[in-house]
Amino acid sequence: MSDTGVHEEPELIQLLTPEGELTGHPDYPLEISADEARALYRDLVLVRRVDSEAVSLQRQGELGLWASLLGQEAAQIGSGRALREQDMAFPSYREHGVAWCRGIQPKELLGMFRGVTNGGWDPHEHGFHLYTIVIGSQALHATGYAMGVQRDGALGEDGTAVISYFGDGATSQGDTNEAFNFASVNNAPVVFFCQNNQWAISEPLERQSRVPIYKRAAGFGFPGVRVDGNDVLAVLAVTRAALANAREGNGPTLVEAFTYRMGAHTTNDDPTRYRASAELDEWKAKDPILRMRRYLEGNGLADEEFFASVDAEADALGEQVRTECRSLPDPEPLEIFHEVYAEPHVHIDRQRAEFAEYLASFEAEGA
Amino acid sequence: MSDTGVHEEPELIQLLTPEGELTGHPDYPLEISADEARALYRDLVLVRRVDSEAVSLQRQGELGLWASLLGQEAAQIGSGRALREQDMAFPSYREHGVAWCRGIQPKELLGMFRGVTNGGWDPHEHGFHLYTIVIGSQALHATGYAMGVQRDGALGEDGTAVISYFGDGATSQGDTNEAFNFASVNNAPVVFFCQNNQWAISEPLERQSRVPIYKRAAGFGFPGVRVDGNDVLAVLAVTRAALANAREGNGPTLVEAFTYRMGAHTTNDDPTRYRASAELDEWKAKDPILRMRRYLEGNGLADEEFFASVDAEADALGEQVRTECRSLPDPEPLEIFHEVYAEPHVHIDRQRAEFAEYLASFEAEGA
Amino acid sequence: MTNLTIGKAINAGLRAAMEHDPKVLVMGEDVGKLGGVFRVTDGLYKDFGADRVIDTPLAESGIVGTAIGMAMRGYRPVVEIQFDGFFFPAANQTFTQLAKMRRRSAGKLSMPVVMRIPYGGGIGAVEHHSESPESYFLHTAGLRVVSVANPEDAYWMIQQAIRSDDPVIFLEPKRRYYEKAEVDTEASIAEAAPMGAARVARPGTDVTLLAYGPMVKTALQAAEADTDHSIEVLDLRSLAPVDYPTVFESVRKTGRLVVAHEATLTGGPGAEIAARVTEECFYHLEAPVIRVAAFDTPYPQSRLEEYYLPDLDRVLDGVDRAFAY
Amino acid sequence: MTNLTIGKAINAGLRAAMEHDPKVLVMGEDVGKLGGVFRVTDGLYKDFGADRVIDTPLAESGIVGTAIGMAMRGYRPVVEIQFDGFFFPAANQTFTQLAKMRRRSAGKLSMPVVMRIPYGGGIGAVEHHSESPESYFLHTAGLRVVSVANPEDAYWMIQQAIRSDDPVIFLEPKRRYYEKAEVDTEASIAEAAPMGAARVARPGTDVTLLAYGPMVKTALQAAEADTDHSIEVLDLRSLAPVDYPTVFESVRKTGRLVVAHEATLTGGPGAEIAARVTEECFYHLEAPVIRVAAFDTPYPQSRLEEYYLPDLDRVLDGVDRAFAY
Ligand SMILES: Cc1ncc(C[n+]2csc(CCOP(=O)(O)OP(=O)(O)O)c2C)c(N)n1
Ligand SMILES: Cc1ncc(C[n+]2csc(CCOP(=O)(O)OP(=O)(O)O)c2C)c(N)n1
Ligand SMILES: [Mg+2]
Ligand SMILES: [Mg+2]
Repeated sequence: MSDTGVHEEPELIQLLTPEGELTGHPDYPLEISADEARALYRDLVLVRRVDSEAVSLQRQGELGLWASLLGQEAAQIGSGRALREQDMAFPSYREHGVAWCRGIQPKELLGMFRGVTNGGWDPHEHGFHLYTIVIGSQALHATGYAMGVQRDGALGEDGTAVISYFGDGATSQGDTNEAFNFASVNNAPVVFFCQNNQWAISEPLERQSRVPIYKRAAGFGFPGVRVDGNDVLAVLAVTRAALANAREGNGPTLVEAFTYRMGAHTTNDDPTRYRASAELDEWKAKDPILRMRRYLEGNGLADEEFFASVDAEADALGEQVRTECRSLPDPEPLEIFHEVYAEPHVHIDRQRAEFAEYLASFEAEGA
Repeated sequence: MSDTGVHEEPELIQLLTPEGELTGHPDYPLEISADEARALYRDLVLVRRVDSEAVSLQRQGELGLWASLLGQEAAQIGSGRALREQDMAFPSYREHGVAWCRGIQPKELLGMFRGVTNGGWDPHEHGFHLYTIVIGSQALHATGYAMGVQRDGALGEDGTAVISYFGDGATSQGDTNEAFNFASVNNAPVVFFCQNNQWAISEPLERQSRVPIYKRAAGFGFPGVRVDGNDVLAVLAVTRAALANAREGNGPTLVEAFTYRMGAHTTNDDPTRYRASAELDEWKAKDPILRMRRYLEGNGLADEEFFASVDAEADALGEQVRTECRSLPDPEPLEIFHEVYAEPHVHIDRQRAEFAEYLASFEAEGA
Repeated sequence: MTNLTIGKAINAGLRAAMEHDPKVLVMGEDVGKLGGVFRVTDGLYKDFGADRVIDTPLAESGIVGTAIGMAMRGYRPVVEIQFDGFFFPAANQTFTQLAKMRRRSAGKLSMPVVMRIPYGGGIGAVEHHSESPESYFLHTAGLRVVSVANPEDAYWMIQQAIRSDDPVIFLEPKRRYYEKAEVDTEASIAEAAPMGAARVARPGTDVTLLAYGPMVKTALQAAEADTDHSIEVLDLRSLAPVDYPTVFESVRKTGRLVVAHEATLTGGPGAEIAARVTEECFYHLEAPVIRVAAFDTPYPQSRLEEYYLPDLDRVLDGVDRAFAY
Repeated sequence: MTNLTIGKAINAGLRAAMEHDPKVLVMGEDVGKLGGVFRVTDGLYKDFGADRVIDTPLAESGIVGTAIGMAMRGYRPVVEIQFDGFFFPAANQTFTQLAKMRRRSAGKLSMPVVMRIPYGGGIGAVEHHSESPESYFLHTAGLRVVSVANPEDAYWMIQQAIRSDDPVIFLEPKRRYYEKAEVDTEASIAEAAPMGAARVARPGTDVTLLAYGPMVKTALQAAEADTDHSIEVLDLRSLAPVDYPTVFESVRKTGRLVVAHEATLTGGPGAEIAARVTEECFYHLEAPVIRVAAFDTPYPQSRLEEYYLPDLDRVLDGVDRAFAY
């Protein structure tokens, strides 16, 4: 057989070791100022706080569900900060860190998991699509959007790039593979960003693929790269390069961010049923925040005061998230009928009217 | 980027040049007797004749449609003859040559295109599933069947292998890619046999993939190989090796048979609308039958008498096909209700009874 | 006035829409150089180029999924599904994404996507080429579903569908593609009958015979053939939403309703229409609503389709049944 | 007698089926070690191993497509679709392949595949986790569709479904998974009520209230609450085919029918039932068949589901409407 499918251990692009040592990478030079490094650290800490608050809020019954990003902060902040304003991101349902980078307020995310909206933000305003729950679907939306960008002639150095997020499990879905193919044959300006967090609920990576995920790209005719997903600098550099490549008309790239889901799949899940705690311990040593802190400390880029101020900011943000969540107003019953159609729809209008009358009949009774 | 997706010109496994010279290939040694070589030639000629008769029958209004295999005889006979009795093949809708190898009578195929059946043969009896028209669907059936073979413990040297046929266009379909993945992670004993005939109706290969199709396999973690699909010996050797590999528990292989659809997509199609005749001329020089004839002649493996006898046999077969086609009985109207369900179904039984009564009312009127 | 077939009228309508709005795109399998297997997109590739007439990879989910993305970028994609039976790989993108996107986004995203589907039987085809999947669509909130029965509607309704900011499933009666009639292509779209309105195709007084798409012609033939009853034929045109005022008015006048369609009986469009009409016209009905539909079996091999599909005789039998009460 | 929840009863039924026939397999996402997100396959992986309890890749079309292949090889796969809303990627394999395979092959191939789907709303979930897709299935010829409403049926019907040589869509009312009752698991399957039979869940004389799956409990509560009318509650159990003799008998007795379901109104199961009942019981009906269903909108964000789903009040309102004629 001309191609055996057996590969050497894949290269993992890393700029920062777990010990916080900046090693750099010849293919991904990254110039980063102290300010920028501190800003990334701050992002990491704040999104982790939003996330842990949300987990608590769910436990308190304030949210129906929450999908925690714990452990994936660097993958999300690194890629999110690589985006430019005009770019468009298509998230899955766990991209709270990317949302943060795109200026989505935490309460908007909470609103969805509380059940007061299906995601209340304006995707156009933020360059951030709504969360997509049906696995894989958004990879095609991203590709189509990118084909639109091509048609707008919005490529070039200041052009628009598109990014689609999904998990390791999602790579098994037909839609994801169709998206790879549509993007490839159309040379669409889209980056496929796979957060390989090693698990799809209870199923380990081996149930989804028997080779590293980034290898999938070559079979569709475009480059794939595996980056240390717990290294925010490496993710930033690799994603930036992939976006630049897309922007300049060189087509798609698959970025596999090698990371770990440190929490449960969602607040409904109990990972002790299917995975060993030793695995978690191993990954704790690679924690994305710790690593960045070591880097800042080790290179004298931040002092205790800085870290204390970030922690204080996190506390305040946590407080804000709790308050905002609790005060999210419930939707009005008649909102059921809102925006089902863009144009008048006799049938929906009538159902709405009848239901309004029905509801009013209770008020009348009550009065 | 660690993998650029840019590849050198792919190797094409070939044992027999278009001029009929046997070159052999180090990875695919093939011992073939004169008898076997003549038998393959005979197969090629006879299935081409069945095919051309079917095209004529369609023109005469005897068939609703026909999907011609013209040009793909070697890909089908080579792979079909590589199968063992216990093996199971999952065809698309153009595999008349494989059907031939599996002992399906031409009239069974004609019956489907005439509209008297949806494919009348017993898939179990022939190790040949019914034709599947919804592109890509059968690749999953083949994979599931192969997973069943695994569970039966029917692997090993005398074990069972499964083969799934599909076209270049089908590689774009989500189902085909899901099949690659299911087969890979389960290490299922299935060979994916893609006849890349360069066209999916009017769409050239470039609309389906920007890299050679066999490369897709590596991205899913199993071997892929491109074989000269107009070289019956190469196809036989390569498919045999892939089947043996599957049989012995080494999992799937993707075989890309590089060939050409010399006719229209189906009898409904008009290829002059979308492709240049020069392309056809080029491929005529690589005709699978001509090549085999040159080989037999050049090596003194067959004489004029043999070729004349095959031609005579083809004439007789053509005659038989015409006669059998014309005498295929129309199904009874009440067959509409047959075998919709395995077990009694009150609703269908009632519809059948009412329709029988309705039909009888006309006879009564007529009488 | 131009004499056009239904197929050519859709083609002319697509052309008019593309000329009118540069954001209109056509995409699907073989829609480019070939002009589609039914030639409905004939000539568009030549005149509008590969950027606006896109030959896609062979993947229906991919087609609808990328169309959604293009709509988000401000385009108005007209997607062709090559045959009814090949819609199903796109079911997820259609039902969970396209149909729900507007409400999911609280109106921030519009989905002006038209999905053209040649549908229905009667052309002697092999399996999966003769399906009538309209029930799956009309049960799905967020979609509009229309079907056309004549060249005039074909020409205008495709343009109306494209101008709609809602996703529209546009069902083309493939066995009627070659039916011809005069179309005033110079008229203004503003004057065309609205896409959502049913049409009295032939007035009558004794019984209402409701059909859409390919069955409208059969219904008209039935009205012609039945010399015992004055049959009012309604061409539904829009299956979701249904123009019930027009339907109720007719049924209240005639007191009897027969619904004919090629979709299978159980859970077919006739079920919903029967339920609604019975609810609203309960005291006007002299007989239950009679449904004439395909049997509840898979579409059979083509040599049986003449028995499977409701034909003139079965429609007339349905009318007779309505008078048996 | 064992006290079982609906979820545990299905689990016990699956176990019994796997013990009874080594060809029975369970497959789906997370059905192995985790035991499924609702724990319905809990313990099966441990006791039957990875060859019979298969954690599949995350791809519904792949799950159903490979199950078809396994059925061809003589296995009896029980497929789990994790949530109702994730059925749609498998629509092609289900509708064009699974449902049609037997007739396509003129009976040479059987498809003893069960597709288990936790369905319906009321659990405060995010989008796509509360759908009621039963109409898509019951309109598709070749499938059988059932739903269960109590532990007894859950235990026996899953076993009956697995023994059936037809593909069965097995709809599990997820918000009722934790409802408990006694089940005689020692009884014989031969004595269990047949999978296709409707059941009079509570006898009555004034109006028939028909429900299935999650709405049966609501219907029983309505019967209890309505002291003005004697409500006969029917638990449909099988949605395709429907046990019409039982339905007609009840309606002919009461003269009124209310159908309640969580599926959206238009083209929902109630439409077909209303149409059929009106056809067959035309002169017995004192009022049109009243349907109480979800609105024709996408399933809303969970804070609205109490308004969206037909609840006790809406069912009672439906009953009142039936008496307004
Ligand atoms: C089409 C579909 N099938 C099943 C599910 C249920 N589900 C939700 S998340 C999940 C696992 C996803 O794994 P992965 O893609 O790795 O993303 P992760 O959750 O690890 O971020 C599953 C099976 C779904 N949302 N969509
Ligand atoms: C899902 C689906 N979509 C569309 C079609 C219509 N169709 C029939 S054959 C064909 C092209 C297939 O091309 P390829 O896979 O290369 O096979 P070939 O016909 O060349 O043998 C298309 C689009 C189909 N049969 N199934
Ligand atoms: Mg994951
Ligand atoms: Mg081809």
